[in-house]
Amino acid sequence: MKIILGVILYIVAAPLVGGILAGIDRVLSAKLQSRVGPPLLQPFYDVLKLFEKRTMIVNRFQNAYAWCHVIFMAMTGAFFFEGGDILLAVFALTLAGIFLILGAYSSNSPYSYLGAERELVLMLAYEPMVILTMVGMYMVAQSFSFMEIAASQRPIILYLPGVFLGFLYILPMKLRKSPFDISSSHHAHQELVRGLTSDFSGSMLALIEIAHWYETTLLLGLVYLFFSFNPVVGVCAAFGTYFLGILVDNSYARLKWELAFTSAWGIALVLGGGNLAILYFIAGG
Amino acid sequence: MGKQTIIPFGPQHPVLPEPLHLDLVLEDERIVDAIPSIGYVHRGLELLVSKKEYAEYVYVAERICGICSFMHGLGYCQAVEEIMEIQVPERALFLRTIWAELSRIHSHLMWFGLAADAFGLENLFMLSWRLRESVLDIIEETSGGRVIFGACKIGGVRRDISPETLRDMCQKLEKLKGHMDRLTGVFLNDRSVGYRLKGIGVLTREDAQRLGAVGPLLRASGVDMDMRRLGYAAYERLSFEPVTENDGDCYARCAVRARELYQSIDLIAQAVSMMPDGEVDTKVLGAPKGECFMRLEQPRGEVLYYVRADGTRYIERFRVRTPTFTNIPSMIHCLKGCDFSDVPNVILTIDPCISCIER
Amino acid sequence: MKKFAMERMSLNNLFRKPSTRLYPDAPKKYFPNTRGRLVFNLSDCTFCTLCQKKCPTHAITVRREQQEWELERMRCIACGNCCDLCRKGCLTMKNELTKAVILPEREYYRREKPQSSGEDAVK
Amino acid sequence: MAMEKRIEIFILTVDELVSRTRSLHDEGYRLVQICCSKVDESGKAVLELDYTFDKHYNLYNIRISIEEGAEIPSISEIFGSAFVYENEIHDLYGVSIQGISIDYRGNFYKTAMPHPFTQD
Repeated sequence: MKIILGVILYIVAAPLVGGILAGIDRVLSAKLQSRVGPPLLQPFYDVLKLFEKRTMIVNRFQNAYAWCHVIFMAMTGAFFFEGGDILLAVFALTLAGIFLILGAYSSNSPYSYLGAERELVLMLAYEPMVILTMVGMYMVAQSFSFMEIAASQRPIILYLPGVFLGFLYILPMKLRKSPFDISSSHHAHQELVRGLTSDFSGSMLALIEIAHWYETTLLLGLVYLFFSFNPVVGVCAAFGTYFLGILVDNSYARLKWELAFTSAWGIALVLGGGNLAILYFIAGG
Repeated sequence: MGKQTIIPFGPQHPVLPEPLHLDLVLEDERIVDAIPSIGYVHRGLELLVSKKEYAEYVYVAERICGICSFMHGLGYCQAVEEIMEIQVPERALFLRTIWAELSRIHSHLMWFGLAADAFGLENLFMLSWRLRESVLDIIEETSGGRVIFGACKIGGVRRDISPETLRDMCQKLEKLKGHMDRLTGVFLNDRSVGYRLKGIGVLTREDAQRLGAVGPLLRASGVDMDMRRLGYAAYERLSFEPVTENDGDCYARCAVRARELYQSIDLIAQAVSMMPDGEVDTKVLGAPKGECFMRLEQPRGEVLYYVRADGTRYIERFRVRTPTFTNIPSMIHCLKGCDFSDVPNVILTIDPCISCIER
Repeated sequence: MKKFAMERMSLNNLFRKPSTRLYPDAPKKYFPNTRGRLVFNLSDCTFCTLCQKKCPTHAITVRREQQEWELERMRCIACGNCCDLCRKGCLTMKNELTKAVILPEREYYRREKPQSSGEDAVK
Repeated sequence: MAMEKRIEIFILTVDELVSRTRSLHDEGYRLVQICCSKVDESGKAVLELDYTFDKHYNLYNIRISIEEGAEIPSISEIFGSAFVYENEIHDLYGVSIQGISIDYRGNFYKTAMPHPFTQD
C-alpha cells in the first residue's frame, strides 16, 4: 500500500520537479547569455499551451509509441525511487528511449528519420557508460536495489570518481544539451529542425516534454546516488551537476555524431572501465 | 553506397531564416548534391524603378536588403551620379565611406552571430549580436535609422556628422575593439568551434575563381580581390590591404571576416582623421541619360549595379547583381561531400542574403 | 588566448545586469536624429501635394479640393523624404517608433471648410 | 586606381558570342555577370543580353540583341559560374539557352507565372 502511494506521489511530483528544473535551466541560460529571459514557470506555460494546440498525427502508430515512451519513462522513475532494482530502471529507461525512436521512425519525415538514426547512435554511445555506472554501484554497495544503495553509508563517489566523471560526460546526451544535442535540441536552431520530435505536435509533444522532465529528475536522482551518504551533499551535488550541464551547454559548439560516439566510448573505457578495474583489484587484493 | 534521401532545406528552416530552398540529396549523412531554387520573396524592385522618379528610388534601393542597405543606396547613387556626371563634395565622400564601413562592421558581427547559432552556440550568438547593437546605436545616432540608413542621396548625403560625434564614434569603436577580441578569440581559438569549422567546405583557389566567388569567400581562398580598390567614395585616399587567408575552409572565412572587422574600424579612423570640411551635397538638376555599370564591395562581396536611363525622370532599367547570387555556384560546390551537420555552417559561410537575391 | 574563454564569459554574465530589456515595457533609448515616425501638423498645410508626389511608397494621399491629407502608416518607410521637401515644415520625423498595431490603419486629417480654428483629426 | 569611366560595350551577334567569350577566358578574364533587359526598338520587343567580364578591376562588356523566345548558346562550359545567370534569364525572360552545364529546367526561380519579366 505504501509503495503504491509512493508511486502515485512520484508520478505526480516528478514532472513538477522536472518542470521547475527546466525553468531553472531557462532562467540560468538566459543569465549566462546576458538576457532577461523567461519566468521560472515558463516550461509549464509552454506545455499547457501545447495541450491546447491541435494535434496533427501523421501515422496512427505514432501516438501509441509516444504514449509508451511516456508510460515507460514514468515507470522507470517509479521503479527507481520506490526502491526497486536500478538495473531494471535503466533497462526500462532504454526501452522508453526506443519507443520514442520508433515513434520518430514511423512518421516518415526525413528530419525525424535522421533524428531517430542519430538518437540510436547516441544511445549506443551512452549505454555502456550507464551500464558501467550500475556495475560500479553494485560493486560498492553489493546490491542493485536502490534502497540499499541509498542507505549505504559508504561515500560512493570516493570509490567511483572515474565512473562519475564518465557519467557526467554522457549526461548532456541524455539531457539533450550542447555539445551533444545532435538528435534533437531544445531549441530548433539545428539542421534537423527538431530531429526526433519534429513530427509530434500538440498534446503529444507536450507529453514528450513531460517525459523529458521525468527523465531529468531520474538522471539527477542517479547523480544523487553517488553522494547518498549525506542527503544535503547529494542534493547540492545534483544541482551542481545540473548547473555544470547548463554552463557546458552555453560554452560548447555542437559536436558531430562520429566524435560523440568515439569520445563517449573512449571515456567509458578509460574512466569507467579503469575505475572499475582498480576497484576490483583493490577489493580483490 | 547508402540509400539516397532528399531533404528539403528551406524555404522555411530555422537555421536559415531566409527563404532559400535547397533540395539536399543525402547518402546516409553525406551530401551528394544540392539543388537550389529561389524566388519565394521576389519583390520586383528592379521593375519598380520605372515607376518612381530617379531621385526617390534611392530609398527603395536601400530596401533591397536590410543588412547592406547603405551599400545598395550608395551603388544606385553612384551609378546615377556617374551617368549625370555629378561631382560629389569631398566631405560627402568621406561620410559615405564611414557609413559603408559601419555597415560592414554591423553585417559581419551579425554574421558571426548567425554562424555561432549554426553550430549550436547560442551564447556566442548573443555576444556578437550584443556587440552589433553598439554599432547599430552609432548608426542610429549618425544617420537616424538602425539598419536602413536613409543617409545617401544623389549628389551627396542627407546629413552631416558633427566633429564631436565623429570623435565620439571613434572612441566607441576603439572600445568595441576590446570586446571584439573576445568574440574573435573564441571563433579562432576555441577547440569545439574549431572542430566545426576547420577543414569544412573547402573551396580551393582555382575553384573559387572558376565558380566566380566574390567577397570574403574568395579572399578566404587566397585571392586578393576587393572592389574597394576601385577607389569609389573616399577609398582612393585611404590605405588598406585586402584581407586574405589561404585555407579556403569555413575557418578561413571566419578569419577573413574577423580581420575585416578591425580593418573597417581602422578605415573609419583614417577617414575621420582625413575628413575635409565643406558641403555635403550638391544640387541635382536634370535627368540622367546613358548607362553605367557600378561596382562596390558589400560586406558579402562584389555587387554590380547596372542603370540605364533615357533622359526622362524615370530610370529605364536597373539591375543588381548581388554577391549572394554569384556565390551560389561556390556554395553548391562546397556542399557536395559535406556532412549533413555541416550544411548550416557551409551555407552561412557564404553569408547568404536572400533578400539581396530577390530584388 | 586564455583557456575556457566561453565559460568565463558566461560566468561573468551571470553576475551582471542583463543587456536586454523587456521592450516595450522598458522603453528604448532614442537619439535626437532617430527617424522614428512621421508626424503631420495640419495647421500649416497648404495641400500642395508635393509630399504625395515625392513619397517613394505612395503612402501619402492628398486631396486638395476636399482639404484632406491621409497617411497609410503601414506603407510609410520613414525615409523622411517628405520632411526634407515640405515647404511649410508641417511634416517632421518624431524620434520615437510607432506602437505595434494589429490592423493596418490609415491616418486621416481633414480641414473643415470654411477655415476655422476647429481643426480636427479623425482616424 | 581610377573610377570606372563611361562604359564601353562591344555589340556582337549571337554566333560570335561563344568564340569571343572563349578568347576572353583564355586572356584571364572573369565573368562578373550576365544581365538581360527588355527594350522596345521601334515597337518591337527586343531582349538585350549584357555579358560583363573583369580583369584587374577593368570591365569588358559584350552585348547581344535577340528577339523574345530566341535560342542562344550557353557559355557555362567556358565560365563555370555562368549557369546561375543563364538559368535566371531562362526563368525570368524565357530565353532558351542551349547546353547549360547545370540546367534546372525552369525550376530555379519559383515564379507564379512563366517568364514574368517579359510581361508588361
